[in-house]
Amino acid sequence: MIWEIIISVLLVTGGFFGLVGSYGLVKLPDPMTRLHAPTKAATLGVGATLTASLIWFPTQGGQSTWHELLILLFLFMTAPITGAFIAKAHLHLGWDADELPRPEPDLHWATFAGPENESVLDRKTPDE
Amino acid sequence: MSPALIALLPFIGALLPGLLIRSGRDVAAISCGTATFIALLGLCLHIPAIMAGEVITARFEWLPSLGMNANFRIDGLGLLFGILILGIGLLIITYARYYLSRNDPVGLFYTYLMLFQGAMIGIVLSDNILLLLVFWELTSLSSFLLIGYWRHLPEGRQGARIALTVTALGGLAMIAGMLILGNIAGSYDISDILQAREAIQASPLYVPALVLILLGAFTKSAQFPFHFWLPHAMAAPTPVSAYLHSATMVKAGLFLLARLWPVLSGTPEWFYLVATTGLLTMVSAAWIAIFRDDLKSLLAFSTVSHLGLITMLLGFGTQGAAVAAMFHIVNHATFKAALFMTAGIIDHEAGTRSISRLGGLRRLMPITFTIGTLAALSMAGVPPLNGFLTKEMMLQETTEAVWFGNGTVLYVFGTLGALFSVCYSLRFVTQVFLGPERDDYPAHPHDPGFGLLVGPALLVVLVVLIGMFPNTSAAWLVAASSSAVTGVAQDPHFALWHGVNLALKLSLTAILGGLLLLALNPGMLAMRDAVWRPDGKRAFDAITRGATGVARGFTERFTNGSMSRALGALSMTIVATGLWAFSTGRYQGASRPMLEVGVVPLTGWILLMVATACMVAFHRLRILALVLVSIIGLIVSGTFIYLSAPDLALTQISVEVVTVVLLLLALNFLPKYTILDSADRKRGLDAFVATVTGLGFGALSYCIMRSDFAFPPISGYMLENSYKLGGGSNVVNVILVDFRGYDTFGEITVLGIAALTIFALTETLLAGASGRRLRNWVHDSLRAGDRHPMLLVVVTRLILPISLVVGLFIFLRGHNSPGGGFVAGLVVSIALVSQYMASGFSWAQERQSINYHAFIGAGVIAAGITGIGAWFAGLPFLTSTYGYVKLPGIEEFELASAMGFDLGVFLCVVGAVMLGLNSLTRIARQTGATVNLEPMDVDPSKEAEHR
Amino acid sequence: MEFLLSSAIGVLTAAGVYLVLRLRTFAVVLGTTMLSYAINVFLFSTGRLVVDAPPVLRYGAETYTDPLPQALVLTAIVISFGMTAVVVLMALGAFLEGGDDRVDMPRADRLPDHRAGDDGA
Amino acid sequence: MIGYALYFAFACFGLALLFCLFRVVFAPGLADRVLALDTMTINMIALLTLFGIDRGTTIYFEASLLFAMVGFISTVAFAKFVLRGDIIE
Amino acid sequence: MMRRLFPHPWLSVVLVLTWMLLVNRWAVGSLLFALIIGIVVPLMTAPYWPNATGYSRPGRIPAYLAIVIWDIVKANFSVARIVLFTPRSALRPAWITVPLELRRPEAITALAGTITLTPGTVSCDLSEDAHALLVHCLHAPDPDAVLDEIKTRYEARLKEIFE
Amino acid sequence: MNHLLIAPVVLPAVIGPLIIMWMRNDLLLQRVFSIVGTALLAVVGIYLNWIAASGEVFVYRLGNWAAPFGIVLVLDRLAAMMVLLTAVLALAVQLYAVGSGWDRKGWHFHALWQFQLMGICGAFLTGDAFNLFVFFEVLLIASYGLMIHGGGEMRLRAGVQYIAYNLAGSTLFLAGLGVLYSVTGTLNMADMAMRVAQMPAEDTALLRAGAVLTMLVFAIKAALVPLHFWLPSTYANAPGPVAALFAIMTKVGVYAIIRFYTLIFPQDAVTETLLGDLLLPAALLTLALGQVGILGTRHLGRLASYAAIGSIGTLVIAVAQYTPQATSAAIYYLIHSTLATGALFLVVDLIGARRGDLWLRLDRVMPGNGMIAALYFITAIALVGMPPFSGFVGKLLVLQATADVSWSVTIWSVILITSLIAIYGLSRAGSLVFWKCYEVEGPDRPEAPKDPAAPSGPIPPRLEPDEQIQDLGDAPANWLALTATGLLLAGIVAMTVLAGPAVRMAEATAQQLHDPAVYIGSVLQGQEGTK
Ligand code: NA
Ligand code: NA
Repeated sequence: MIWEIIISVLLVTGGFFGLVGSYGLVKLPDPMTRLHAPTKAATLGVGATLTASLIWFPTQGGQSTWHELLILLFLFMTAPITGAFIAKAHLHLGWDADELPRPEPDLHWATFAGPENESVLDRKTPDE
Repeated sequence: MSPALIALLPFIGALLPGLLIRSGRDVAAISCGTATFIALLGLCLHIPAIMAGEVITARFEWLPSLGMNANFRIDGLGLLFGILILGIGLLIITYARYYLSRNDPVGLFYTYLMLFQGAMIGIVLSDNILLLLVFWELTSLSSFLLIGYWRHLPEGRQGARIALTVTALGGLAMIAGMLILGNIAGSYDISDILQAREAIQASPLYVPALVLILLGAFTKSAQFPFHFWLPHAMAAPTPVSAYLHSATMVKAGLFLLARLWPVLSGTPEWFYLVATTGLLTMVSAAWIAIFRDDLKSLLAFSTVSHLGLITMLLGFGTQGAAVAAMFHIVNHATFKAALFMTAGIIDHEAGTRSISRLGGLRRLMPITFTIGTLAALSMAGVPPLNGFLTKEMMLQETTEAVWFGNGTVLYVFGTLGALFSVCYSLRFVTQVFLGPERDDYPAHPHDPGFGLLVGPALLVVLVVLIGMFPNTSAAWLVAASSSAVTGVAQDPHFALWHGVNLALKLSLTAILGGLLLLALNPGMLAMRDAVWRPDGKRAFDAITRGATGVARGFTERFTNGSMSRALGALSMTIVATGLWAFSTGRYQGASRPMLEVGVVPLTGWILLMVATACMVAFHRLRILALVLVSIIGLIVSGTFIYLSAPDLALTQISVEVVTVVLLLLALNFLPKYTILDSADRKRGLDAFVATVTGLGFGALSYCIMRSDFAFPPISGYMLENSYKLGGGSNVVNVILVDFRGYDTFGEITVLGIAALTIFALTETLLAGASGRRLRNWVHDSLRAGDRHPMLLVVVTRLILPISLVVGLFIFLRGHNSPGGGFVAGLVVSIALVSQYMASGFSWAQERQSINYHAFIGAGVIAAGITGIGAWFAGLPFLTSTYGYVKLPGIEEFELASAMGFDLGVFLCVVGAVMLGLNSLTRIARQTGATVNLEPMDVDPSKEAEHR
Repeated sequence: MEFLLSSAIGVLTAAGVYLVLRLRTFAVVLGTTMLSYAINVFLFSTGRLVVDAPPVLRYGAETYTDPLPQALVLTAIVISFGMTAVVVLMALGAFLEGGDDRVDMPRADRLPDHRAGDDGA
Repeated sequence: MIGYALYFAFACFGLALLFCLFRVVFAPGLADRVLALDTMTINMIALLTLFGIDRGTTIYFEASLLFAMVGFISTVAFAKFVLRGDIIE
Repeated sequence: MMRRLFPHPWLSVVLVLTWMLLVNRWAVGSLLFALIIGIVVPLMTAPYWPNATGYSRPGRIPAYLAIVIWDIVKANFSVARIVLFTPRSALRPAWITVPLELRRPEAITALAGTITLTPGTVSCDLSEDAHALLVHCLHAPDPDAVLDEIKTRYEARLKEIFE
Repeated sequence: MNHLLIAPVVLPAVIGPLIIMWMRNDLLLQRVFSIVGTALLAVVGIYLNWIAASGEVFVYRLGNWAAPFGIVLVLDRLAAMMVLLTAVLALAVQLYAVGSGWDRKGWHFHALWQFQLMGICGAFLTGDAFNLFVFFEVLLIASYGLMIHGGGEMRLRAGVQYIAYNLAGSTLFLAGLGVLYSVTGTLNMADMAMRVAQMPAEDTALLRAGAVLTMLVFAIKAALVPLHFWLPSTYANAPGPVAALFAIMTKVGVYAIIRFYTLIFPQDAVTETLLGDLLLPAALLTLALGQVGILGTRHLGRLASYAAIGSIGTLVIAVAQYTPQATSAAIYYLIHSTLATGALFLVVDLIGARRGDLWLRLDRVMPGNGMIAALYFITAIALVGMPPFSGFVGKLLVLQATADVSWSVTIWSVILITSLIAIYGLSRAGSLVFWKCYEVEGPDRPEAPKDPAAPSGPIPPRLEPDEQIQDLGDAPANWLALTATGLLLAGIVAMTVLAGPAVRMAEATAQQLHDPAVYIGSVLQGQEGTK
């Protein structure tokens, strides 16, 4: 019974946060803020759901599984990377380097750095 | 000598000049002449037997089930034609030796000539109409080659094509006619057909067969309105004209009429078709001949005219006419060949064949003059030459025949033809030889050497001999041949003088009229030029040009390189035929209950619908389209899971990510947006096609899902025996690696080949124009910094070994749970790809000492070896066995030999995916990307060490 | 459920057909991808639909879905993957060589660029 | 009780998927769409887990694992494409 | 010997654990097999791990993880509140530059990950020289406080663990 | 069980990977290995024909599974003949590829060649409908690789179309198979035939739809109108020897039509005359379109392509009749047209290598004009069905077989009239290419040097890949290329001279096809020792 309650709570929590995460995706005003909603809300959403499953199988389902843990690990490991990459993509597409604080006066953020970061027009084309 | 051998000898002769192509004119002529002579000798040896009424046959089975056999026969008709073909052939071979220039490819000429000779002999000796057809068409082909022999002359090429096309037209019609004839007679052997007169003439197919066969005969014999090809064939070297277009080939049609005379003639259809055509041809061609300026052209039309005469005689269907026809064949061959050779000599010596540039050659070329005049007079029907004899016979026959109830029309026209004939014959004599000598011949005319003269001289001797002594010189041959034609023993007697009868009067009229006409000729020429007249060549050109134009338009229209049209046609064909097939059958109606729909499937459905619709709407934004593809793939995978197909879901989702990576790699070099370049109307039409196809497919699948199997599916057995006999509890996997392992074997081969193709293509691209273009590539978008972001490098570095473990797990448990070699391979590939994406290609590549070619090869071989392994147990390819391997203390595995197969799958998948991606990456590197030596762009820890 | 799935198949097919009828290679590739989704689901559905009865043998389980179409679809997925990879690369190659990504064959494939001596052979 | 909780969660994640789809379709830029795709994958994983509980079977877990892995790779690939054009360099 | 056999012992541990979680069977046989994997796979992937990995104080990892998990839960509630109830106009997003003391890539990655997973912050980018982290805050009326929390609550601990 | 039954698949399936693994960089070794492999295949083909001549149907049960459950290979007369035909054509054409130097214009020619053979032989031998799909895919993907061998814009563009169209075809194949499975519950062709025969009369709609969908797939492969669009550009742009090998590819489609039509959907099954009713008009249109195309095109490669389409038309006219006589005519014609089409593509390639391009327009006299003209002339005669070559025999057989059918007037008219168009078209093209050139240069111009140093033209320049293919440093072996072409023509001559035995064999084959009970019995009965 107690497990049932815990499981139920976890499921409801998971569902709730999953929904909120995606709702945030719709509701929040600009891309950078929208990035926050799913990277976190969804982690807990799916995290709670997986935890519910982790508990459900040994207690209610009569078999033990640990895969949920692995999935969770994987998700938590990768979520920051996807977050950072989407942010970088967004910075690249929608932001100017000057709109951001600089890391140091003469340095750029990695997205804005690099010798290749030139306009197509500037590029020398030797043969044409 | 066997008739077959006689027919074969010219072909053997044809090989010789080909083999001795460099040894000159003499060798070629002698070898061909020898072959011809032997054949002629062989033929003549049969004369006594044939005179005695025998028919010499030789039979070889060739294609008995079709009734096409190499059956030969020599009867009187064959003998007549055989002697003509081989005898004149011998003369032509001699003549050509001296006629052709040293620079001409003489070997080729003789080869063609002998091919033709063989074909002709084949026609006349065939005892099987299908065999006859073979030789018949061969004459068309070899004449094509001979007419076009001087390939630099446009007239030659055009003439050759016209001749080929017209005679091929007839030949094709004749194929049909002969097949019908044979089907009626129940045999294709001429001997049998000749016995089937009643059956043939009673058959409803008699008229079609007759028309088709006549089409063949008339085209070959240049009968009206197909006569126009013959003058254009005169572009051929003169020996060819003399041989093919006067003596032999054009007579093949006559031969055919004569050959089938016993079974086809005697009906009104025959009479009106054949006799009328003959008459028309005789008169019209003679009329045209009067005005020709080119000697050979004049002779050609005269030939057409005389062929018409013979045709008309055969068309009469009476025995007398048949005899006259046979006799005229002999006579015409002698004087016409002589005339052609004369024309050739004049051309050769005077440098022109144009009558308007000739005249007065009598003194310069006395021998030629004599020969030419005698032959021309014979052609004019002047006694006592042989032409006179048959002209009289012809006129006699026309007076006896009745045409649509009219007894005079035939002989009036017959006389008219004879009159024209006199006119052009005398024109040949007077305007070439007589008159004042000129000083503007293109060359210096004089009598040629013996080689060129011997042929025509011999022929003219015959002209005179037959004319004077017809009963001793030629009657036997005419008797033999006309007996063969009529099927009744003939014993004709010929005489120059029959008393003053209608024929003689007509003959006299013709001669006098001809003289008068000759006197009027210049005036008439002007008059004729002023009046429009049909021109066969121009009509032919117009028709062929039109046909070519239509064909081009048609071809351009129906295969215009439009993919969209092709696929649209495919879609509509599928829908139309599918619908037709379905609606003409019976559908039982929905028998299976529907599954309930929960909230999740409904959500999935909405997602899929919306995503698909968006995909179509936004497909021109390519990256968005790819995102949508990923979403659709995700939902499809979810669908598979929901509907009890975990293996499918695993495969689908992992394949899809690799596909997306691949598409992204390609998209880097492709435009990022699709230009809108189809018109609204086309898009509307496409949408219609798409909707109809979608509806059709949806409906089909609905019908299927709602109905039951008509028979228990074989998968029941698989479910039952998968564990028992296959040793695995994941039935899908057991099917893949065991029940249907052979499919999987093919499947991984496909994958391997795909990778090899990609690799090969990449190499080719980089080596060619694309490589240069890539080296000067300008990226079409602004590029961010941070090529190898540190965060990604660190995490993928951790993910790689974990993924390998997961891959191993999925591989090992595949036989019993969802998974298996394929998914495992993809998982490992994806992990490796993530390394590439994070740390850069060169760095990651350096760390794998893997040759993906070898992987693919090893994969296919491993799968193959697992299959072949069974051979050693005496079992078929891919027979698996299994057992549980329990290494003490270690994880217990079920080790099916099928797992070796699965290993092959794994290797192949990894090799193929990686080789494919490698290749794409190579294209990218061609654009001049720098190579990284470190896994990440900046490594702060290293930097600290340096400090 | 059957209706949902068959309508999905229909829509996927229609989308695929519409896209393969476009004039640029990338759209055609997308279209073939859609078609392969459609056909995979279609082929899968010929085993009829069953929820939660995967063809993995378990103790006590009575019903299994038809495993054979699944195996067939697996084969088909793999094959169409290989094909897609090749067509993508070939499209890329054609683009690099030809300079545009049209699907239709240019006129120069069927007609010579000049007509010198073309007629009247 | 678990049943109701389960249905609630099903509904939540189903709805969440629809939200994500909305964002895919109506988005100012590519980054948002990729983000929405990534979120969809995560929601799918949750749905799979719920389905597993609902049916009492663990057979679908590998799929979840793979979804996670694949979602990660495709998100990174898309982002890297936006950033660099070339995803393997 | 041990060094050669286990070039990355922590990785080996992770892999053994992964295998055990995968096979779902805590038997001795499985463990032995897991050990084999723990040896073989790191050896295979060693080329991808050019620099040695190690932890100076691995013992502090669990505590750190506990803090992070707790923060994640907290984060979710706060983000949920913001998503659901904070009106657009009241939202105060902000960029923060976090100068890093950490130098090891693994440590920086861990920090970035933590930041992303915890309250209202996402790590977006590193500086060119990887000496600073760009963080975006969903709602940060006081950015300095956030920076301070990151430095003390996470970076300091990670520095202990890694360096 | 006779393991040599599967040799035509396993042999190339082993040689291909071996080449990839160990001989990637050694062209000489590849050539030797690959040619020996193909020759072995021919030997196996002869053996298979020899055993199949007994009239027995041999079954190879893969994986030792009992018949409808596992995949079977089935060897009957037709399958054996097709395998041998493939091997013979492939061997000659491969010699040509080596002789003309085509095989070193890009990577993996020989490996792909072997895989191509594997796919084709697999398709001929299989007795399983889905396995047929798989081997179709094998042969298709190998053909993609071969088709674009050497690269170049047009070739790649045509390749894209070829693949896209065939992807649609493969999709359709799966759909057809799905429908058939959903009704019959089986994939084994013999089993399917049995079940189709027992199909209740009130439940035929799906089966009919399935039959038609499947047939459409084969029609695509055979390039029947209106599904022929892919062929002209593909074949015209493919490397010469590859196009020549592709002569057998359309025949795979025809083979499948024959197989399914006689075995699974005979006219006494629920499909009635459905298939014949569709095939005949399509075949007539195909013939017309192909022959008209010969006249309508301005490119020799496309001319050969249209000739290939035309020959398919004639062939399928016979197939559609569904009588043993017509089927035997079809089989004879199939062999003939494979050899003749293959030869024509080789001749066209010879011309292309010497002239630089294949447009039908005035050009200089090419080196070796006479020899190539002779080859062209013979091939063209054979193709249009003029005597004395096998085309004539084949045409007569087809005409004879269609003499008494309801459409006979139409069929005869189309065949004969289109023959005339083709004759005109081919003679026009031939005289333009081989004769008209002399008009420009005059008759007395000495012939150009015999052996062209390097045939340029549609062949791209040699490429320099990363891994260097061993440079043999030889000029293309012209004599080998000519000999290889001659070999195919020798085949045509043999088909003519030995028409009697050949037709007898075709008749026996047709008899076997029209009596499927033996086939079905061999597959489904007497399965001792299997699982
Ligand atoms: Na599997
Ligand atoms: Na955070």
